Amino acid sequence: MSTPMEEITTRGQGPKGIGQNPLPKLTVKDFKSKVDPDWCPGCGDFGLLIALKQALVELELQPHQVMTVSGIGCSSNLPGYINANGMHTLHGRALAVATGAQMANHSLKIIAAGGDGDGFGIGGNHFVHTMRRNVDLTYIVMDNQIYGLTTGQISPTSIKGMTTKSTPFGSVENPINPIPLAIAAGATYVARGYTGQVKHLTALIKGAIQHRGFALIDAFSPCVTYNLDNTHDFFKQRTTKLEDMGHDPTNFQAAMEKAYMWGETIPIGLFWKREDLPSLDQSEPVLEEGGPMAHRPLGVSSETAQALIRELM
Amino acid sequence: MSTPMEEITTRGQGPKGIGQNPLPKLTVKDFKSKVDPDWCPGCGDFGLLIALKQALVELELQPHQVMTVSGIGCSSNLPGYINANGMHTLHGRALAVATGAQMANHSLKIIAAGGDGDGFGIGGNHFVHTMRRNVDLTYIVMDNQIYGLTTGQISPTSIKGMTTKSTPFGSVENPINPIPLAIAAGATYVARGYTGQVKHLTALIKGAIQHRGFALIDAFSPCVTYNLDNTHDFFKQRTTKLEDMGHDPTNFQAAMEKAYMWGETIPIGLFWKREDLPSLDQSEPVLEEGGPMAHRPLGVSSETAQALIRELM
Amino acid sequence: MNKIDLAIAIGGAAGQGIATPGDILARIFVRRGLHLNAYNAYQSIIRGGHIFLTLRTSEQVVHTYGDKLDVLIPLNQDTMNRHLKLMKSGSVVLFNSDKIHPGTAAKGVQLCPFSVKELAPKVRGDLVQNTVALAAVLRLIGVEFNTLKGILTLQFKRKSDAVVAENVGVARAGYDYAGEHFRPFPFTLPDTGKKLAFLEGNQALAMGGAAAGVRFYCAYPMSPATGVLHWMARHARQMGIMVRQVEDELAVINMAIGAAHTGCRAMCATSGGGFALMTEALGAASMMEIPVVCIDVQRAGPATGVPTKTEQGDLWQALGAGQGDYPRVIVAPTTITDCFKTVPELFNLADKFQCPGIILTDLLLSEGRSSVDPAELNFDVPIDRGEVIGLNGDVPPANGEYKRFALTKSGVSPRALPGAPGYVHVVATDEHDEDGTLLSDEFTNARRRQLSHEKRMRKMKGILPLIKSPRLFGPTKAKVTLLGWGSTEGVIREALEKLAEEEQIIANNLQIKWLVPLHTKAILAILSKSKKVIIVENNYSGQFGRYLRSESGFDADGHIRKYDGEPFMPHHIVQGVKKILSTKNQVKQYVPVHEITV
Amino acid sequence: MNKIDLAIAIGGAAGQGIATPGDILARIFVRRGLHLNAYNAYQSIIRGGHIFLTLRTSEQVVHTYGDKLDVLIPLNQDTMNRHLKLMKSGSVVLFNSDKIHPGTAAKGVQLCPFSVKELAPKVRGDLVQNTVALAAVLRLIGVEFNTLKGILTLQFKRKSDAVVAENVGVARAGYDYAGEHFRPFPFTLPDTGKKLAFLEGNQALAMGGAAAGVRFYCAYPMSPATGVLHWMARHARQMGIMVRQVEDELAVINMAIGAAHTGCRAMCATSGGGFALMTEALGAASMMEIPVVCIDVQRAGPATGVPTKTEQGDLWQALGAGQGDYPRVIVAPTTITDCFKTVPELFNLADKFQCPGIILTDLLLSEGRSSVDPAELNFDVPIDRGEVIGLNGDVPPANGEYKRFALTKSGVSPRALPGAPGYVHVVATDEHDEDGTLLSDEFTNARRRQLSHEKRMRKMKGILPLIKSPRLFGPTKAKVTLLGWGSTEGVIREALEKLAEEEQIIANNLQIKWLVPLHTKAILAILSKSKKVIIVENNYSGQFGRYLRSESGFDADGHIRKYDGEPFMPHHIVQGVKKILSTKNQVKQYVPVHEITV
Ligand SMILES: Cc1ncc(C[n+]2csc(CCOP(=O)(O)OP(=O)(O)O)c2C)c(N)n1
Ligand SMILES: Cc1ncc(C[n+]2csc(CCOP(=O)(O)OP(=O)(O)O)c2C)c(N)n1
Ligand code: SF4
Ligand code: SF4
Ligand SMILES: [Mg+2]
Ligand SMILES: [Mg+2]
Repeated sequence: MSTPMEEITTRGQGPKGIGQNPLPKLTVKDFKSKVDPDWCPGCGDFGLLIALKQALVELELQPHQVMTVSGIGCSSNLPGYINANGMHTLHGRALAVATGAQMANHSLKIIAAGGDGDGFGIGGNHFVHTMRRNVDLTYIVMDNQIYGLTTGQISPTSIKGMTTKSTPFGSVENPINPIPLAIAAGATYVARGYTGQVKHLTALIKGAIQHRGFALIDAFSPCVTYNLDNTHDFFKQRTTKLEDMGHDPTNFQAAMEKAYMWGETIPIGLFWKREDLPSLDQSEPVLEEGGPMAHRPLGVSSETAQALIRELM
Repeated sequence: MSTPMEEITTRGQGPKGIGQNPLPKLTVKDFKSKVDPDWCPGCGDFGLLIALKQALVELELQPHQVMTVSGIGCSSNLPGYINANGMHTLHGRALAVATGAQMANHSLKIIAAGGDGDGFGIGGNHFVHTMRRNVDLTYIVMDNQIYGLTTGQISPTSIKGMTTKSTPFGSVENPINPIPLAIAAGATYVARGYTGQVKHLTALIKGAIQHRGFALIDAFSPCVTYNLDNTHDFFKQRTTKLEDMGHDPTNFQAAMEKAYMWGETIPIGLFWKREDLPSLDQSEPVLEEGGPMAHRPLGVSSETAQALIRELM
Repeated sequence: MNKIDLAIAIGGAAGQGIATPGDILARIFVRRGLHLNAYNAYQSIIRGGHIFLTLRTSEQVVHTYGDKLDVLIPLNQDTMNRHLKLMKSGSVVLFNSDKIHPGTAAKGVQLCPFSVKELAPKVRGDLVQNTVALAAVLRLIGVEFNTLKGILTLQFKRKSDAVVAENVGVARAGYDYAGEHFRPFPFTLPDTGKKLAFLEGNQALAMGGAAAGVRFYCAYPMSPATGVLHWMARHARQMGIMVRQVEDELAVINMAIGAAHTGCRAMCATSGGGFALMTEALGAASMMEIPVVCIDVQRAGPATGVPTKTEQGDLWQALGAGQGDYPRVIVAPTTITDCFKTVPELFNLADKFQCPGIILTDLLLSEGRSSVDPAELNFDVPIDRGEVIGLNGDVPPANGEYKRFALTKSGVSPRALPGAPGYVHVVATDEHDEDGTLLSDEFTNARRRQLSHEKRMRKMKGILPLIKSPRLFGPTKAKVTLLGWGSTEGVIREALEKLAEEEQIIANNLQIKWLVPLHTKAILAILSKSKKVIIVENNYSGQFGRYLRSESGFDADGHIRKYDGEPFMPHHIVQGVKKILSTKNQVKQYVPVHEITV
Repeated sequence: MNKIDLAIAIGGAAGQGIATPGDILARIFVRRGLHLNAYNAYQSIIRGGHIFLTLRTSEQVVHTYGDKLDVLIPLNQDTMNRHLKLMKSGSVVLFNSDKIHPGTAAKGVQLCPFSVKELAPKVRGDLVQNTVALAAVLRLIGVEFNTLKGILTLQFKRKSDAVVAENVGVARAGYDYAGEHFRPFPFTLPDTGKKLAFLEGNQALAMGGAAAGVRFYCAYPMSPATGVLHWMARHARQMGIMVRQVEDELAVINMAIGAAHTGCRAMCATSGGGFALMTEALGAASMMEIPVVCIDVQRAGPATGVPTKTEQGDLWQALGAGQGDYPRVIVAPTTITDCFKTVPELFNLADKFQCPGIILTDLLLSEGRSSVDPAELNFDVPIDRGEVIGLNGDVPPANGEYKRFALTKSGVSPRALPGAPGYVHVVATDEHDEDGTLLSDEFTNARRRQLSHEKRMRKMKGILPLIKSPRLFGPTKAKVTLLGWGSTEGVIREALEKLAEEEQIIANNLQIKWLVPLHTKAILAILSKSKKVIIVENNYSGQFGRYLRSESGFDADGHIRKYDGEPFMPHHIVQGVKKILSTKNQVKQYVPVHEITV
């Protein structure tokens, strides 16, 4: 089957034209979807959605060049709220689906997105392995430290002692800290944002999309309905930009130290970045030439067929 | 149902009698099983089996006080090769089953064991979450950096470039490093052993069993049949004891540094240990009194029943 | 004097506080000994959208939320627009005229506007209209104000006397206003004198677990099963149940198996998607011969489907759960009360036969609510742990001689728990011999494998006689038998009454609860006497009809199916039966169209 | 002159190098144009235990490894002890008398001891006996030495001329020794002049994928499906196929879905346990209308079961895969060659109907080997991607107007791929409307849900006419019809011959390949003409029999089932048919006991 888009790209770059795109310049409005988000008024996810659209505009990406991939959750409804290709997959499976799509068509800019439960809970194994493989994806977790869509139970990032419908006497479990975990698992771009700081978040997302490899953005995205501990106020008072702390994202030790800071100041920004590791599509020999798998013709030449049969004789 | 064993224990201690057991002193022979291991001659797993039996003997544990829980793999055949209770569960599920068993009967000493594929591959999500919960388990991974039982494919710890049946042109994926991952995920006892060093390994296992909380032992256990890169020679030449390197297992930074050492010297020993975090069973309010769940009588008092019904009126 | 049959609906957006007035009405009804059935049509949305709660009450048992509405309380314009057209003569519509405009109603519908601005000028907040409407409706059905006053006082006294006063004041105003301006119903709400309780299906399942002696419950949240987790979590300390929320459903079922192996009664609940992830482990539990109970609360599928809508779509998933053949029990409770009773029954079977038990309910049962005679909630149930040996006193066999999987006639091998001295043993998911030795590697042996497989499967023969065989409900001499399974019992039985009264069609009902093993002989014996058989089920492909045929070859005369996410309403079945029985149009299958857009 | 029918078995422990002589014999046979069927009975053990490879050859097609052995080559005492008793008059046993002692053989069995010490005093290593035995057997069936010499030279020249010389020397010694001391067979191995090829089922599936244009293959290793991964990995570069080994089967199926959505043909293979983990995602693929092909190579279950043994035990798992009802195709190839042909057929259906396709094979087919006429391996197959729009040239609809899930008569909606300008769209596992808008939250709508569900399910009607309906094999006028599915075709057809020759029972065979949708009418039409119908299947509970009855109500006269892990041997079926047909003992079901302990 022939290619569905003009710009067949060679491996290495994304779709022809980050920064030099022949197609019309777009505005945030162009990324507006038919339906409006049905998130609760005040939900942190609104901030993320704005930041994401803004980042796409600033990168001069067209809706058809982008695909969002999500799981299930309030946050995972995102693909329906942005005018771009999207896959709203099963709970926990976003990164697996996104990996398949990215490796099959690396000319698409794929943005995986979802919740803390979706990504760190049921999706935890894909999370770890997608990071170690350094798949060229941007992964945005709208981390509200709660299961929102299921009306409020603890998530892997819920703080110890938190009372929810599933922990009426307070959670007794230690939460996961996604930042050190991501660094240890091999992610090459590890950032934390806060949806109350849209400009800062936009910059992190732009950096993530431009990064060749796996980029995690753990975005605090308060659930105003079910998480009464980690509210907008909570984060407004505490979040501090790593840039302002003079942090060097290429310094492993510093990254780990900052990652464990939690209390009066909670750092947001880029913790860790390395560019020496190729992304999985860059390392995959089959992609050395021929363009995206999805654009390649089907069928086997008779020479190849004969060769295969000869093996059997 | 009344208790199946004399020593109902209160939470906090393991089975009555580590070190002060009224029952007969045992020897390694007492832990010999009916069938002999069918591992290949020279398989690293033999060394692990000896070390484990030795540790149990030295801790004066009785076969009925111990339960091994494994998944599927050559290494996961271990429960059949030791005279103790055992559960040979599904591929990847050992830690989930072990957590259920430990929380339901914390008077059992539960040793989860299996392979790198079982634990870090398909079992990866349970691995991460069992560690963050600090479940009181000893988890021994016989890490041969290969899928043995399925006759030789890459595992999550296979080195980049390794050629196997599933990577005839060499693996292009970055391996997982279980030590930093375990530390970042919240394990409270993180060690690495080598099955060619049985005495050293025995000490690590003893420490792990005595540790209250989640203890990981990532044990190099060469697959002499399918892994021709990471052989006994390979490890004999490189493994160096952390003790001899003056490492302090309570120093986080040092632990991380040592964890990433790989090359001419590969450290083995105890990387990281913290005792300030309670184990999950210690934090679980329902276990504050009444002993192991498994030993508690069934049935509901009529007062309680009345109270429950009153809620509905 | 004929009995009352009153249906009240409250509709609005998520977050408009529909639950509270609903609960208050429900309590008032059951405390007067009136029966109740409530169904809440809602959406997978936290704020906004449309929620529609229907409460139906009567002196006699009410099986469903019924076909007609007597009172509509729209809390927003959207609700008014969606539902007014369905209101019939004699019914009442109560609404806040400050914000909501009625539109044209059918003749005889009493429109009852009230102005919150006027009735409670000083009180702020959207919830005021709920209180006014609640008070007004109580006035119209002749409930004395003190009842409401008492409840409001109890509810708000935590906050402050001022809040109590404010709410009681608002209620009073609404109550009096209704008295002066609206025509009351021609009855006053009776009091049978025998208080009832009410509960939701998920509560019934959780309480059934408590009654069965569940000591370990773990779950991963999933609608519409999460209610079981919530009840368990709330009562964990009081009941001495270990309750864990874990990383995914793979962990859920495997943890439950680990706990069950140590001797706890262990249970978990999920919906279809989570159940899909548990299927491999169910086979493993059966292979290791560990009793565990797993609940699948079905919702509209496939995949994520419609999380807040009901369906009976997972029967074949349960039948085909996991690779290979293995013994297990599958049961579908038929009412909310039956949910409570089924759990201990199933645990006894699971323990006796050392195999997994699967419960199939659905959103309709699990999130629906109904009244129950407190006497029916008997926690003092028989407990049978089966053949458990190695307890204190038993003399262990010579070390190593214990055969956990001894080949027995019944297929059940005496079970020792880990920790019992002298009974040390290993259980495995690989095929194994009597003593647990693997038959998958060095000792592979076709003959031994065959014997072990047959030993396990023999259990199914022992289970059948221990489960009740289904009984026909209604007149034996009937024109048609409505055959259903699980949650449709209520609506089918109400349809029987309607068919008799409105259509003069005498029908009876055979409702199947125990699905695996199936009392095929008994079922065929009953159906062979039926003139016609119509299968009623809440899915697209007729999953039960196909299953019954696979077991018996039985072919029904007609099928009534619904798969739009909403439960059957009695008239849907009545229409279906008429269509199928009428000789004119030779339809074999009828699919109703749900009239209400919720 | 009558045809030869020669069966040679080589047995020993894992690691004794049975594969190599097996391959050499197989190559010699097919290069002479002889047909071949080979089955390797092995264990889940890497060293030690017992492996037993049977190769059977003839001028005519051989369906199975047969019932009798002509040559036994035991490489250790254990093998001799297990199998000697089964050797019949006229057969030959070749063994290394240095280590192995024969025990008593039946009359007429030619015991052929040879001493490696004497024949190759200077050569070290256990593999020598294999070479000697191989040479000796070739001598006894009249294969000229040069054939072997050529193969050995090719095989060892990589190492060194010395190694070549050594091996050829050893072979020569064995060849000559056999000539002097053993009685040869009364024939010399013929050469039909028409070279054949041979392959294993997993290779056939992988090559079928390549022929279909698979561009993305991912897997998690699982016996007995791993062979597909191995072939794909070996040929990834040559064929331009992206091959990934990933973290688990959840990742496998979901990655395949992601890849398929971008337009690749994507495939994966696993066994029952891995398939259990994929079931939720199969429903999701169907909901998102993404074509993907998934292979379940069945092995003996439940749970981990017996990983190296065969079974047809996952049919109901496939039928019940995932929650809810959804369109999909399920097919069970009947021969190794059919594995190759089925994959492109299924991909065309999956693409045309935008739904998942499931292939059920088993260890017998997937790890068994057979000869094939190279002409049958046609890679130039028709490719139909179905209604794909938005390719270069298509004018896109006004932005946002593209309806990915348009309600069509066929249920198939024109599909655009992500990346096509103007065709931007979202696919979801939640129920959704024509344009992809979710019907699960704000816009929940029972009517729209019903329409979307019906649209998807309509596809099943379109698939049926496109798949071949099964045809009766053998004489129409027969005493009994043997009804099977998938991999049992070969053994059933050989049983037909035996029944006719040895028992004068005329039987025919109806073999079902396409399971979902099922050609129920055509099947009933055929079976209605049969005097008696016996269903033959390789599982405990008669999974196909129950499925057929669920679709048709059809009840068979008898059942022949086997579930010990070993495949049927022709005589098992012959015995079963006799037992069931004999009026004396009224057995309805026959379960053979596998005589050989492997
Ligand atoms: C297999 C499976 N299990 C459980 C669910 C139910 N479920 C839907 S969303 C969700 C978690 C939501 O939390 P999160 O991912 O943090 O997203 P949020 O709603 O907080 O944005 C769960 C448990 C499901 N859909 N599928
Ligand atoms: C769900 C499932 N998928 C795949 C398999 C096949 N399988 C058995 S063992 C194994 C991996 C073995 O590797 P490892 O865990 O490292 O153990 P080792 O044999 O190397 O000791 C696999 C993939 C399985 N049994 N179950
Ligand atoms: S429930 Fe929480 S996460 Fe969900 S939409 Fe509302 S605020 Fe956002
Ligand atoms: S294959 Fe490897 S891991 Fe398995 S037993 Fe042999 S040496 Fe050990
Ligand atoms: Mg969340
Ligand atoms: Mg391994």
